[in-house]
Amino acid sequence: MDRTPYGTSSEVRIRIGGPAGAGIKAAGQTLARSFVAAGLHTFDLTEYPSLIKGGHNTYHVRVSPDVLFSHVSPTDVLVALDSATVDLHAAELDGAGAIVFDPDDAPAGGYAVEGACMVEVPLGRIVSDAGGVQVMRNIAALGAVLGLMRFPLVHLEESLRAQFASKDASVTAQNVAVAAAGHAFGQQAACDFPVSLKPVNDASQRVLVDGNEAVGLGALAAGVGFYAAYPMTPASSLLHFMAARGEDQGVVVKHTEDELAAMNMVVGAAFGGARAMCATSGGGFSLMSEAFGLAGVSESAVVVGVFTRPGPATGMPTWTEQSDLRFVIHAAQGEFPRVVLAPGDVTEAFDLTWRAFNLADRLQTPVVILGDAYLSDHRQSAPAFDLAGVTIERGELQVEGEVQGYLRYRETEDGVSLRVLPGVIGAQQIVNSYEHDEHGWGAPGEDARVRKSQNEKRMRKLALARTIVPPPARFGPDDADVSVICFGSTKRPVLEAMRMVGELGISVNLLQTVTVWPFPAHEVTEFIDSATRVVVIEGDHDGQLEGLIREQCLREVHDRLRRYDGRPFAPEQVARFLEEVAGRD
Amino acid sequence: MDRTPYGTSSEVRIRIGGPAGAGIKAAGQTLARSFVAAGLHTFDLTEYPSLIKGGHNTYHVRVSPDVLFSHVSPTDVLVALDSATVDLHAAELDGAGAIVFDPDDAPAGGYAVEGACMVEVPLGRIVSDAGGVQVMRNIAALGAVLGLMRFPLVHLEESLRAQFASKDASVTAQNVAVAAAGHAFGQQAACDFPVSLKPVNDASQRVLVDGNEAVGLGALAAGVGFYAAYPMTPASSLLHFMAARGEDQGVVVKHTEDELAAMNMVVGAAFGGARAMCATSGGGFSLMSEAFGLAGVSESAVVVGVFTRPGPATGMPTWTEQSDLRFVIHAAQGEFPRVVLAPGDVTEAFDLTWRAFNLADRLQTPVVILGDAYLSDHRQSAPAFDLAGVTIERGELQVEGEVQGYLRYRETEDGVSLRVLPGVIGAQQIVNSYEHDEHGWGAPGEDARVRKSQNEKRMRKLALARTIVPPPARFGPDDADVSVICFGSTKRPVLEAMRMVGELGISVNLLQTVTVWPFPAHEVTEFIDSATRVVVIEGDHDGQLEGLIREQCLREVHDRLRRYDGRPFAPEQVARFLEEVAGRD
Amino acid sequence: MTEQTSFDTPLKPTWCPGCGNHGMFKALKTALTDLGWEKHTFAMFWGIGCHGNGADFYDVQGFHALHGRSLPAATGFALSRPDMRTVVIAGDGDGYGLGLGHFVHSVRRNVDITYIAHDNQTYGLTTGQTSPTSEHLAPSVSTPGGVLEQPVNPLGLALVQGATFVARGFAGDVAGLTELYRLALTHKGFAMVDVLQPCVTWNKLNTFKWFRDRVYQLEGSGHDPSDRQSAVALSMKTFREMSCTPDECTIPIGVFYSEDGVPTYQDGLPQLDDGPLWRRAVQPRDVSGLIEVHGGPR
Amino acid sequence: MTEQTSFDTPLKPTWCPGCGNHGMFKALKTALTDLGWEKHTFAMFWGIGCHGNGADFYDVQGFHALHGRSLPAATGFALSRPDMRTVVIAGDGDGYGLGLGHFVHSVRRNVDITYIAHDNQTYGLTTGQTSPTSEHLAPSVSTPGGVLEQPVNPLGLALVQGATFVARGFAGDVAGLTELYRLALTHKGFAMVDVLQPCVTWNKLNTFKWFRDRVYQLEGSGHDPSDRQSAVALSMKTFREMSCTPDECTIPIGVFYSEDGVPTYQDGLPQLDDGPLWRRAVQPRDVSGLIEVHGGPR
Ligand SMILES: Cc1ncc(C[n+]2csc(CCOP(=O)(O)OP(=O)(O)O)c2C)c(N)n1
Ligand SMILES: Cc1ncc(C[n+]2csc(CCOP(=O)(O)OP(=O)(O)O)c2C)c(N)n1
Ligand code: SF4
Ligand code: SF4
Ligand SMILES: [Mg+2]
Ligand SMILES: [Mg+2]
Repeated sequence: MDRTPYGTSSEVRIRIGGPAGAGIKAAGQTLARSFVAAGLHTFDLTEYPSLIKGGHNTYHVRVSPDVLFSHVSPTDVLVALDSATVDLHAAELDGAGAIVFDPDDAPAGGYAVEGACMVEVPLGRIVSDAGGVQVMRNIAALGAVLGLMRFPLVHLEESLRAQFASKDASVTAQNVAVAAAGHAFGQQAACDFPVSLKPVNDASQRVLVDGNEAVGLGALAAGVGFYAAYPMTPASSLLHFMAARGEDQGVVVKHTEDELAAMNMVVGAAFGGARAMCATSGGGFSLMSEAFGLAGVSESAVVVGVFTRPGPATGMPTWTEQSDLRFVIHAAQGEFPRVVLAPGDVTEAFDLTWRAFNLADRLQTPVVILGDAYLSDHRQSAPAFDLAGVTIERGELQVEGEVQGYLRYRETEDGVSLRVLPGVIGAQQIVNSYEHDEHGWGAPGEDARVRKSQNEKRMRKLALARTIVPPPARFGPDDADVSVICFGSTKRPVLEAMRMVGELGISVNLLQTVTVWPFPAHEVTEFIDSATRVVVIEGDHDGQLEGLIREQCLREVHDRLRRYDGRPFAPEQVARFLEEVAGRD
Repeated sequence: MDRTPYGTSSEVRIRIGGPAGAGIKAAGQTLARSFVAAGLHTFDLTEYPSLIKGGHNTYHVRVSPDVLFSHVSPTDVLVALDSATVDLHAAELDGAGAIVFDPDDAPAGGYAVEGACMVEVPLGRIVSDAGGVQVMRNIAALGAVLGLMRFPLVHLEESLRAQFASKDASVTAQNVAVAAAGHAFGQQAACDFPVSLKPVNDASQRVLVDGNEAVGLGALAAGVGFYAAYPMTPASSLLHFMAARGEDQGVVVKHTEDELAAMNMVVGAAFGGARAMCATSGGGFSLMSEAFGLAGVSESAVVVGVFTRPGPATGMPTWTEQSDLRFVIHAAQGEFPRVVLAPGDVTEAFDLTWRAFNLADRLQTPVVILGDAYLSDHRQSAPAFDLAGVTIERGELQVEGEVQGYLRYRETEDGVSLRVLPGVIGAQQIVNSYEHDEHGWGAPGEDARVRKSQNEKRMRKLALARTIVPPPARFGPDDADVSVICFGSTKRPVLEAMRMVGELGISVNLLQTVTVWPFPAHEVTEFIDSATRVVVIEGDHDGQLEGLIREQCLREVHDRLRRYDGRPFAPEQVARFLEEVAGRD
Repeated sequence: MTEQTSFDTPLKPTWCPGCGNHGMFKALKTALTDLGWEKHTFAMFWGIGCHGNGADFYDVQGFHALHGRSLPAATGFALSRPDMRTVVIAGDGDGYGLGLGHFVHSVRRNVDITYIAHDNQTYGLTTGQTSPTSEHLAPSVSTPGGVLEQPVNPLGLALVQGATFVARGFAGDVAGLTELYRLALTHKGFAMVDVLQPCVTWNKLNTFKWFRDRVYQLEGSGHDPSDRQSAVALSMKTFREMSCTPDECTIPIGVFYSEDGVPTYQDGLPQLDDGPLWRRAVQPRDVSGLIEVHGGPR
Repeated sequence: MTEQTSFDTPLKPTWCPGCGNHGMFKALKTALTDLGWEKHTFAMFWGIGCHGNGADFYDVQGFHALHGRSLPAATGFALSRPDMRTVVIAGDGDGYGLGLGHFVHSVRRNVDITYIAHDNQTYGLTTGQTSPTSEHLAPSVSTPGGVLEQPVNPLGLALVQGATFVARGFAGDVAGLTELYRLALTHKGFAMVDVLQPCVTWNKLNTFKWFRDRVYQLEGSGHDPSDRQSAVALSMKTFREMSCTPDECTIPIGVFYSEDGVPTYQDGLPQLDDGPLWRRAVQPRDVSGLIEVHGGPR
């Protein structure tokens, strides 16, 4: 466990642990929702092995009146729904904080934890008294946590009412009763609690979502009409999100027989003019890669979510990594223009997703949203999404009417040809997986000149892409002791670490390559050239981002931090690294 | 058509053209075989569209007493089996040389070609007179070509006898008669033929093979036991080659239902201890990529041939390109060690293939043989393969007996663990697509430390690979006016071009990256640093090799030549480029 | 603007002279013309193979998909374009090898698509390798010792998966084939026509003559196309005995099974009630009701 | 050295309490023990899913393959190790969704493999999405409005493709299942056992009780397991009517079809006559006879 010297003075960190199947994540999310409803910020982290039951699950949440960028390692309140939780996590308390537990779970003689304030709550009995079922023990525990923190119960009550709105009224009543009883028990505890959190009344508008929900909302806002997927952790929850809303929102959501079907269906739906998307993890993307290339050569506007988990092959389904970067940039035989966007948090996940559809339509080529389990799975409070900012730009597209002398792949200056949908009178065309001529016919595409000019036509769209893709994001001062380059969700612990080392007087700035392809070589080169010490922080073994920087910018960096054990960077780990780099002569 | 100032004084270039289905390639290969049997060198190039019939096919062959590196553009004798051949190719003769044609094919009024010597041969009539079928017209034409060249008929006769050995004796007799009649006609022609070729009696031992045959022989020599493939141009002929020999050679050759099955079967066969291989083109490799990663994480010794054709997607099935370089280096989710070998000619195709099996076994990881249609399809005379040099190194492998306390993925210094095959008593193990512990169990693989150390263990094999993979090949003087870097089959036209510009007094040297992964960064950097002007020549649009050089060596090159119209580089084109670069201040 | 009525493009078919594909080409163009299908009312999809080369020859609104993947591409289209019809042209290698999973899943989906297989029992385009429907023990360049597998039984597979229209045609019977196409094109639901298509270049066993000696019309033979079980039996008989002599066995062509009124996949999608799905992307969708917003002015 | 006889590893099964996988685990260990199969005489392959988690629990020589690809991996093994037997454990999502093509092709190959499907009609490991065998119209997180497809009929597919051993088991009948396993393991050729395996966590419809109310043993029911046609009919009846009430229908378990003496794929490979194929790679193969050498001293 990380012991951190970095100040985290105004926040409370709660960990709930228990056996798989005990509803740990749902309980945690209910708690987080209560805090956000009370005007606070939260960031949660759920860890679970790739097993349904029998494994140990935990949910960790930070709560603070300040904006939070990432998870952190320490815990202030440990909620133990089994004794394993105490064994595994008591050390995180580091001699302070509280443990909420059910004496019935504890070993004979009780837990031997030093320093922590032990809060005995008869969770099982509370549930039985309220006539509830044992899975409600976690609700009692939530009440106890709030009581212990001297935090009002009302927001939790509201959260429970919302959560069980569709269930029988008695279920809600039982849950509320159980929470209240837990609250009362917690209030009796006389722990010397370091931080006192209070509801904030004038809080700005905010949402509590995970990355997949943010992507799903972005896709819906963008007018997605067809979504196809084969379940694969950590992308499955996006399928569930879309499936739950498909009928109401007029989206055809197809759980396909495999990932090959998903990607090919999406290309077919794009041919029909629907805004079409699929999402998967790296393994599914491997199976999609041929059809991904099909989208490239056929100039199909499709959006593909690739949410990385550690590989290779089945790898570590429920953990995180950033190791698919080069794969998505080079996937599929041959060469074609593509755009790869890597959101770093839920706000970017929403924005980049709707923008991805515009880019795909304007460029008539596949756009990848490259995420990872750390982005997909964990909820974070964030400013309410800018719904009014969403635009729909479908580029060169004719959906109705008629056309004459139509050439699907007409060679143009910027490489983009007018797309006329099937159904338009006169729109005879062959959208083709073969190389082809301007009409789309395959045989003439074998001519060397036709091949060359169609190949160049497609590639010109990459030049166009450079002018319209989102630029890198910059954080921190212009001049800094250490300059960081990262992509995707690693942005989160880096920002958190920047705050941590900032308190020690170390200045750090950050360039996040929001678009990773086409690579923003110009901006990255400038950033490196104006920096004192540049480090690359990325969640892989091989240094794929660093390789891109070397290739595209011909620049060496000062140092690097990589992680490839399935876990996201802890901000404390990043802070230590930055401190160390800053301290070098 | 290229008009070349470069000297090619001692050779004859013959092109046979006709409709698809007329047996152009077979006829050409018979002719080439005759010349090689006569002690000469040949290099052929077959071009055909992706159609069975109805397209225009041509076969081009160079014949010379000197070693030949590649095809060239000009033609001295054009054999026209239809009038389209004259229309399309007469310009190659550039006002000299001869056209062999059947007057029955010619338009009314005959062909209007200036300068060429028109050799009328009544091919159809010759065939009818001999009682043969019309597809034999090409044999009559071969005879005529030899007659025209005043070249003896005997080697062609022998070739025909060998080719039809399995057929009815009357078929052979007819073919021989037809060839003789053609020869007589050719001899009557009074063309002013520039080069006089004679059989060479003391020629060294040589073979006449294409790249796929060379790969197949290499695999057989290496003791391949299992070969699986789904047909895909240009890899299909390797499947045919293996299938034809499978039963005799004790190789199970499986035409599978798809490429996913092929790759997964190969991994399964490797688990059983067979030397196992599959081959395909880029599209099939897309479908294989998930299982390719499986080979990586499960530490399976497999060999995969990827023979590129122009992409993306279906692309241009019967043409060539080098655009899958980065794809094979980065294919599949996650990170794992792999070796990518890129043979530049048939000799290397043989050598690198058997070596690939040794590397796969010693490293217990997938090894790719990256070729292309230009290597796969065209026959070249080459020194007889060094069969005595073939070795079998199976690395850390126990095939029989028993074992105790076995750990399939034991962590070792160089990352290689003892492989004990199923069937050995006590060899319980799980070869796993999940991350795993030393035994191979998946659940413990989710532990951060286990993941990290297994990941690093696998990656250490890449360091080992660097010490045992074939080094780059160097050609030409140490100091040169222009220094070229290339990989794979582009070596051929570059070597030919070096000879061409050498005659103009321009010195060129070449570094061929035989192993493209792990990239020979050290040697390439040294080469660049000691060169005057470095150029990269590669058959793609994006400059993938140049990108690797930039990434791995942090070096910029002086200039570049790329080709991406489906055709291999013509040596004349390369020579012009080298001349131009050498002439710069 | 009136549409051109010919379904020919300027590109002449490059299929080998005598190939069964020519008859299939003719039959389909005739069926489309007979039915009066205008070119903007349907889309065609092809896999990769000789059959797929047809993409250059039909003047339509079409999509030349990947080898083995025409069905999923067509399904994506069909499920987003309720205003159009969808026709898929597949090969036996393409559709029953690589694409077999998609085929079976499409059947059980009863997606409203017409599926035509050019079943030449060989890989035509890639020079005559064994195909999934090659005869048991037939030799080829990829299986010189003969295919060890039983051939795929596409009709049987479809039938046991609840297919609603299953037919077999013969490229040598253009009139009968045209009629089968008409039925398939107008069937609501997944309609498959497996067409025996002699490949004159590579398949020297299953020639026009070979088929002519064996085929008979199901119509009038007493077969009841509403009887799924006997259709299955028929499919199994022929699939196991194709290499038999004309005396030993015959090959039925015509409609094996046809059932009306089974809901299609599209019928289960109210999302399609108001037309093509590109209509969803005219204005940004208002998602404010889909996300809970906390705090701020209410 | 004598082999350890227990098939348990130190890792305790993590399947949910009450899951049908426990009974299947027990039945297979018992069958292996009863048959006296030593651990070095067979290899086991798993797909990815809850079923596949068993790879950690059986102490064997095994291979935990990709999702949906256990059959091809196992086939590669089986075709290069004639000295060993091969057992494949698949899931319904794994084997009949993603892997459906491999399944059908393996059947027609009659490759000598025992194939056991943990058919829980759901994606257990990935939290309960629809599977290819989910009931028509059953809702799930991936199909909240209900599955629009007909379920896959794995037994029917196998039967029309010429399968030589087709059985259905029930995880709640461990004794019967053990017997089916014994038969399948000793069958020469592709032997499939589709096992109804209640998933107590996600599948709230097809529970132990639900099955107990419906299953009946084929043995003694008058079914003739050498009659392929009636086996097909049986498979179709049950596959289309599974959601019916116990009065309306029953679900047969036991051997649907069994046929001995059909050559296996391996039987067609003389390459395997002299044992495992690693023997080919002991010495370099002499290929001098395979390549024509011109010129030089003869
Ligand atoms: C993924 C992939 N694998 C292989 C190929 C090569 N290929 C093209 S067509 C074909 C087989 C053609 O056979 P079939 O589908 O029966 O069509 P036919 O030519 O007989 O009409 C193959 C193997 C390909 N294009 N893509
Ligand atoms: C290519 C690929 N796609 C998706 C997944 C994710 N995945 C793992 S198991 C599974 C489904 C499991 O269902 P089933 O095969 O029925 O097994 P069960 O868990 O029910 O035993 C999925 C979709 C994967 N591992 N690989
Ligand atoms: S190869 Fe066969 S299928 Fe292809 S066009 Fe020729 S005859 Fe027809
Ligand atoms: S989720 Fe279902 S199938 Fe998986 S272990 Fe639990 S009960 Fe069994
Ligand atoms: Mg075919
Ligand atoms: Mg399942």
